[in-house]
Amino acid sequence: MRIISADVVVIGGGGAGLRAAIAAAEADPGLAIALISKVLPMRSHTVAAEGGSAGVVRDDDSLDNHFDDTVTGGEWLCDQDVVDYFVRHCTEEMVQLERWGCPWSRKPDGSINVRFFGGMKVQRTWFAADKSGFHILHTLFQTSHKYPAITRYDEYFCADLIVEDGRVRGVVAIEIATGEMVLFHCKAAVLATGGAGRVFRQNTNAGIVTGEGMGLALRAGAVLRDMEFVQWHPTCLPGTGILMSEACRGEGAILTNKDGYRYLQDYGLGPLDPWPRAKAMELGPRDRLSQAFWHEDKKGNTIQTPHGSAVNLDLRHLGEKKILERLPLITEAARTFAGVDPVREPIPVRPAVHYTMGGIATNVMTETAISGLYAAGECASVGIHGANRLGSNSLAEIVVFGKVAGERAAQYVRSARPVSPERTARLAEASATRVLRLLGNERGERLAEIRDAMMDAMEEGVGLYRTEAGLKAACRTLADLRARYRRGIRLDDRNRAFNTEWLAAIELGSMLEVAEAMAHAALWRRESRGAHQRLDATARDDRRFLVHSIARSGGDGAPQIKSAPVTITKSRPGSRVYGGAGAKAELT
Amino acid sequence: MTEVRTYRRPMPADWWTRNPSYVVYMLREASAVFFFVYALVLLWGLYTLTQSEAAYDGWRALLATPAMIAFHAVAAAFALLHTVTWFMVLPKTAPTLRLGGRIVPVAAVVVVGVGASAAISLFVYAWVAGLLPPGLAEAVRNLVPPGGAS
Amino acid sequence: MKLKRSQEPIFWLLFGGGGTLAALVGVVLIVITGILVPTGTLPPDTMSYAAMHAFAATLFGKVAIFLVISLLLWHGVHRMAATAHHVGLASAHTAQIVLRGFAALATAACAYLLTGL
Amino acid sequence: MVHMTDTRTIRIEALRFNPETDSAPRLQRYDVPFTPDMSVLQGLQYIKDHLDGSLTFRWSCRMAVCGSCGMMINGRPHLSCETFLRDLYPGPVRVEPLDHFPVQRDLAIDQAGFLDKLAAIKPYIVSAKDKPLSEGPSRQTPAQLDAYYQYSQCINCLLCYAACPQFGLNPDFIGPAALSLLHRYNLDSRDIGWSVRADVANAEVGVWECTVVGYCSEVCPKGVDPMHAVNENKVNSALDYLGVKRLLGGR
Ligand SMILES: Cc1cc2nc3c(=O)[nH]c(=O)nc-3n(C[C@H](O)[C@H](O)[C@H](O)COP(=O)(O)OP(=O)(O)OC[C@H]3O[C@@H](n4cnc5c(N)ncnc54)[C@H](O)[C@@H]3O)c2cc1C
Ligand code: SF4
Ligand code: F3S
Ligand code: FES
Repeated sequence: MRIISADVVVIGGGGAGLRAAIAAAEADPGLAIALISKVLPMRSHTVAAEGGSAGVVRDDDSLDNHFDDTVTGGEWLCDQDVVDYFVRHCTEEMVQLERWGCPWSRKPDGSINVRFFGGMKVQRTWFAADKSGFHILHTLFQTSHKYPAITRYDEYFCADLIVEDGRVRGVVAIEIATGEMVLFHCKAAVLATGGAGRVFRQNTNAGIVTGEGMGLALRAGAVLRDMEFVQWHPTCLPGTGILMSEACRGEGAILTNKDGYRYLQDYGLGPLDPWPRAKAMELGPRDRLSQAFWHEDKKGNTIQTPHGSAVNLDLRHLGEKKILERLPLITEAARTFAGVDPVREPIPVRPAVHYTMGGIATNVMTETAISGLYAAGECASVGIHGANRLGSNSLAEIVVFGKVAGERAAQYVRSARPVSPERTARLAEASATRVLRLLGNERGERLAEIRDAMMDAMEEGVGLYRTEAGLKAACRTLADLRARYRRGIRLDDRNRAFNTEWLAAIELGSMLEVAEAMAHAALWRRESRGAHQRLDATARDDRRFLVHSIARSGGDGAPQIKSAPVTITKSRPGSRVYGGAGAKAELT
Repeated sequence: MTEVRTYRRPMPADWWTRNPSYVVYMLREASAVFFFVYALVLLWGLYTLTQSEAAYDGWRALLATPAMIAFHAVAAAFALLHTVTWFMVLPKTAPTLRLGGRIVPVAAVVVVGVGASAAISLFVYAWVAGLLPPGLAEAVRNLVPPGGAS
Repeated sequence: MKLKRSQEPIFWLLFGGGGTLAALVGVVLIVITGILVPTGTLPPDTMSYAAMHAFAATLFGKVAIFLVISLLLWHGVHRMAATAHHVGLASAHTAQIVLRGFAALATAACAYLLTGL
Repeated sequence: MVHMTDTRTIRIEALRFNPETDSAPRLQRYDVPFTPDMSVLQGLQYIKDHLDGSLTFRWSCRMAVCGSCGMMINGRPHLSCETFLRDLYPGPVRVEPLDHFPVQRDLAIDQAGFLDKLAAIKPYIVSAKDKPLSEGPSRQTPAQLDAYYQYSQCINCLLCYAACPQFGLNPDFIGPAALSLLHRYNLDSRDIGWSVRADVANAEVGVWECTVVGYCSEVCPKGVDPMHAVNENKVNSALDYLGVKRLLGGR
């Protein structure tokens, strides 16, 4: 096994990982920072984000507004101390990105332009056309070249964390090109591995969004929080799940059912006029819009496509000029992947899994339960999203908390005690053996079979609307799939060099564990809140469930679910209303 | 460290036949050969001009052979290809041209460039053939004193 | 990464000058001197010994002849060197040395001949 | 409208190379059922899931923005996620690794060279003075943004390198994408410009290696027009060579 020594290892080269590595390098240019990513950093999923990133800049906006929109959007399951920290640091990070060259869209006078996103009182979303994530990621990646302290290990697949006495000691990875096992000795590690949307079939996520960071952390003894909260994005192409950004609706697109009727007015998001209006109709939050779709579908008001039912996302009234200028990527994607020209026809869309609100539990300083281990970005649950993430908060999250994680890790290195590398190496060998064993199976099932069965179980039992019976069935299926996985997968590919089948098999192990945590947490939460909707418990139950769920690994068995308190500072739980009712509620 | 073994595919000498875009490129580049030979033909003419009238007439007789006329016909065709492609590439060497906020399309540049070339050609032809309008002819005579090109 | 400054700009400017000249007058010159005059389509004394002598005696004539011949040569060798490399006849470097050397000689010869007229 | 559920079969011929067992690449054929909405990438995923788990290729976003999935499809560089099997019917469809790059395995090429070149062009803003963040965002008018915006669209998919024979002949050529990014930063009103990256542009392997083949711009899926970036910088480099770049308003 090859051995590399570093002070800080950052796992993940997406927005959060890059921001963490840069922050660590700026905090202490003398550190050896290893940035590990299973794909080239610019291939990370952050690249696909379209709409934009939140940061208060307008005179008519305020930090309190951002705070309220976030906490209300998350149905009071947010940790308010963390939200407070978050909203106070977003704008600064947006300016930082601007300094580093991010081509934010501008007003004619050269100042920053902001747009509306669902669930916002005032426009606050910084955007770079509809390629915001792309520009943020490339800006961060390219800027990272300025820091000699950062050594990149591109296309290294992290397979395990080595933890001794509750402290992180090393990271076991596979150099993909050669298949060689590598041990990174480290004093601190930052997990920035992104979400887990790929455990569902219809999703907007890139192929790499398989939740390994969560799996690694869970196995190493950290805990996952709020895993039952999975965000469905209401406007995705049927089949591929390719996202038609919320920016469409921010720019004025409307949603109609098969009769051309703007059905959202029937689901507490109306009235129709005046339009456009913040937090009403199409500018309502994602969970409500996705849920409205589900009901329209049940009423038979949707259009049928070969990949399931859909409704119409109509941009035509915006006019060709505005569509092409503000939504070039959407236009291109709709034309290519749906064969629809948004200038002339409405785009068929349906909800698909988009974002993992839950993740590795951390405090506001991004510390996990393991000392020296930090987590940031979509893989983490730092506490700002609660039961439903506000659009454009997660791009802000990856930079705000990516930075915190990098700085904290750099600081931790200074206090870390020396350790015996032999013991770490022994543990690493054991972990490598486990990983290599997957290559040798002579008998077993095809990888795709187990993966497909997992996705079906999740769509079926852990979907937009959940029931006790459905969730129990999903839990059983997942337990069974994990047992089948342990019994063995037979790979066609037994080579070491660039064996992507092998990597997919390792990923599948994590995906099953993460899926199981989602299903069990959802089963535990007998209420409906935000993105978690139970048909057998349709009301929110603050008395019993104004708490986080915590999932701890149960080894080969089911994860254990417990609760943990939510930090509430200034915003008392109230009712979460949008549309006309929302405006009234705000006045009182 | 395990070495990353890769395979480097050879680049065969006929790579440019595998793709129409490359063939067009090679044709464009081939125009250079014709300009090169043409310049040498002229240089040879200049040399004979410094020698004697007989030598020079010998050169002119050579030009009148079918082979040489055929060569020039082909060369003219390539020169035309050069003119068009030259104006296609020219805007790429300058900052993006914008008129009233809109990017000027390459086709427009080509039309203007080829138009300019046609105008100059017409002028040269008229001059050589003695077809210039009197005023213009006078101006040219002042610029290029008697003997001129015709 | 080792970066060595290229001496290409100077040759590229010659290439570009020649290319522009060729684009503007290439066709018409070739048609006149190579087709119309030899086939007798234009008056027979158009390129007569006397006429050309007189033309080459003027400053304008000298400059015009020099520019046409030398710039077309420099233009030609620039692309020919690349093509020779493309089709595997020679390395880019060798092709450049040979062809540019030739162009330099021919340019000198042209200048020399013109001074004699 | 075509019925997205119609299933037909198409043959995909993939170039295979396994560094552990092969000394040279070979072709392997697969018959793949497809529906009209399936991309070449989805065809390959079908093979990997159902026919041959060892077929190796890169992909991620499957929406033409991450730049992972470039390959030669019937001899031309394409993003396989936005190339549709229906348009290639009846086939066969030949998929090969991107031209001019060393092959790591099957359709996966070695990208390390490009990453070094990207690092060499200093792909970040170099500003005259550090303004504290508290001063808020710098101003950049839409016109100043437009000046470089097109060159900031590069997704590093490397199709342009596969299109460029000059890169094929000289792997050290900095190449179309890296030079476009060089230009992108030089043109940014927040950057001090040309002088920072002049050594790369001026180098033998810099802009001067380009012979204006122009195919790079033809295949670029994002309209970057790398040919323009490279050739505009020939003028800049020539002016620099003559020592007049600064006089003529070069930043
Ligand atoms: C289509 C789409 C549009 C979106 N639009 C918006 C938007 O407009 N606004 C907004 O705020 N949010 C948006 N989001 C959400 C947001 O983009 C993501 O939450 C965010 O980019 C996640 O960033 P990250 O750095 O945490 O993870 P990623 O960008 O996913 O990066 C994960 C990194 O971890 C690495 N990695 C993972 N596992 C391993 C392993 N085992 N070994 C080594 N490396 C590993 C990967 O290689 C990758 O580099 C959108 C999401 C999607 C899907
Ligand atoms: S310039 Fe175009 S073709 Fe080249 S890497 Fe960038 S996006 Fe791809
Ligand atoms: S294809 Fe290559 S030669 Fe130049 S114009 Fe493009 S870089
Ligand atoms: S998979 Fe991302 S560009 Fe094709």
